[in-house]
Amino acid sequence: MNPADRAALSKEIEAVLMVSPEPLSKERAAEVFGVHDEDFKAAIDELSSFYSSSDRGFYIQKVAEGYRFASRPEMSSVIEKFALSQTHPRLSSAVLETLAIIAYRQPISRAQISSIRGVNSDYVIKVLISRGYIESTGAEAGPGSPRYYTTTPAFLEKLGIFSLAELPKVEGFMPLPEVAEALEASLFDGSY
Amino acid sequence: MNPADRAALSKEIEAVLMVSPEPLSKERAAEVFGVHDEDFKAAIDELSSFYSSSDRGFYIQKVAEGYRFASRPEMSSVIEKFALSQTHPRLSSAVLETLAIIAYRQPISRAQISSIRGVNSDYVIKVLISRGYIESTGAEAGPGSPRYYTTTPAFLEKLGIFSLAELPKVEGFMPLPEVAEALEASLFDGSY
Amino acid sequence: MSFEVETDAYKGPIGLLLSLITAQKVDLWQLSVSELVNGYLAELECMRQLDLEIATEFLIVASTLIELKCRRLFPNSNPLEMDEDFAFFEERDLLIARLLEVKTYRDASTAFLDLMEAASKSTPRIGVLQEPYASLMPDLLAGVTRQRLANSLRRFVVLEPDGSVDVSHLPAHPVSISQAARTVVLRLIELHRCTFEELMDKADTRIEVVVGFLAVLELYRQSRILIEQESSLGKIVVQWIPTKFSTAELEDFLEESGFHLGED
Repeated sequence: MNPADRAALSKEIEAVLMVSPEPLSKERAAEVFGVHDEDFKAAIDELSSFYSSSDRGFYIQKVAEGYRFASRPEMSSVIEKFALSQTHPRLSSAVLETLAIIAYRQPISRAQISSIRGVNSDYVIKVLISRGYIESTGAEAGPGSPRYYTTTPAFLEKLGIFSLAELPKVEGFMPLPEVAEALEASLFDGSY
Repeated sequence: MNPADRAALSKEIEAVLMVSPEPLSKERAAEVFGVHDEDFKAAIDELSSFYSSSDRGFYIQKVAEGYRFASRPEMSSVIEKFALSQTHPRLSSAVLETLAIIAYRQPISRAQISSIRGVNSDYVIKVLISRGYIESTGAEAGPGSPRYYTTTPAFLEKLGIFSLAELPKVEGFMPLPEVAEALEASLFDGSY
Repeated sequence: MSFEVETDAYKGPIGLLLSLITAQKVDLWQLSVSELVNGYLAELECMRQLDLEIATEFLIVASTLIELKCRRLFPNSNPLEMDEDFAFFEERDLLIARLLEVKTYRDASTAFLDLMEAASKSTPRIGVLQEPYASLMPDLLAGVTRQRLANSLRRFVVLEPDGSVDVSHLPAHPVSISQAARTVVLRLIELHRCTFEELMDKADTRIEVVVGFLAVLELYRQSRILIEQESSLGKIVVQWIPTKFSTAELEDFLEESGFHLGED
């Protein structure tokens, strides 16, 4: 691989690492960048050592599933302060919305949630699972079949209710995910 | 702030931007880093221009609610390949037109919107609300008093602008006097 | 694709209609709304499913047309007190302002599309707090009540449409304004001067009276009749302005006077 291609690949890898919610595996990389494993490996090693040697607040971390950007270990005290700080307006409204959709429409899949909210909801779902308010249920029929989410007893407890029947009635109806998708497809031009 | 402190602050900012699930506002920055607004502003401006001038796959983006890392526009094709499901659905012309009316005339009531468009706009308004581009504001004075709609920071973000002042001037779209005259002539000549 | 309009006055995609009107290529008053609707319904039958984009576009144009025509038929709410020319100018300015406004926002929205297109090219990082930091995050549901949960769902909820359409206001037998005008003119030629009640003594239903009233207003606007009313809510006296009409001329007059809203 010539130096210009290598540089272009590095930029692409950086961009993808920046927006990826999960570590980037080398299988996924081969698919996305259309390069051989060894080229990807060479590029990411070079990038990693660049970030390790430059004095930045983050680096490329290698975990079991692949590579990701992470804050540097010596930044832990400021990350802690950040985690503890009380203002998360955007995240908390996203959490509330997602939880409401799951509570009223359970069981519901990840894709259906995202389709109703109109934005990718993976991270929010992760947060809700980690807090124990929702869980994924049902034996999956097979690889690739969607997971369904339901609320947990901890959720009921949080709201101080005994059963889902105590949730306030919401006037009107939430379109079934399939209907929402169909509506959306016709309200929005172009395809996904 | 001395150069060493400034460098340390920049590293902290980078680390936090890397882990933050939402844009970093200057209020939150003041809380987390314990620095004055102007010091944060100076540091983030310096970081922004560093990333803009270096040939990386990402940059620091300023949105209405604060700062965040984002992939560079020229990386869009690889990001699309990476996240096939992430391509943004295009809004239909009815939805867009309503959004334009609200953007330029806010705060505006449902009835005013419908009266400008000449058709009932309830469902379109609903779509815009559920996408988070508009919200209804103001405590209602009482039952029956109209709700008013305004655009949200998510709307600014969708357009890639920082404030409403950056919207293209609506005067630029007003039909030329000749068009008005032609319209007048076609509507009112002859048939009387 | 877009819905094709085919009427005597105009053929083409409906989206072009308003812009054509503004470019003075189509005479609004020559366009028949009912023709437009029939064409649309025929088109719908050919489509396998309802395309919301086309439907909205159609509704905007059709309702604008209907409103414009209604306004023209329905004189200002206070026609007797207001100088007629003045009332006319006001109505005209309103219509023009309204059409230009819609056009302005429609054009502005295309600029939004370009901005969105440019903005969508860059994707934000949604950072993820890993352990041990993640569990430090304050509980985002602190203080959340059932009611707040329900409120946040409302954003995504569609109000239940009322399944039935109230048609009680529709007449069992359509009455057209041109028919009513014909009746009024024939009766006035006979009586010369009478009250509105006398004019309507053959009307059985409220809708016939309403349409008769519209016809009277239209005839007044065309300076065919005089109207007097001593006090508000008082008796309306209608008087024919004598002209020498042959029956054929009368037919022509009724034909030409633009009473084609009711049925064509």
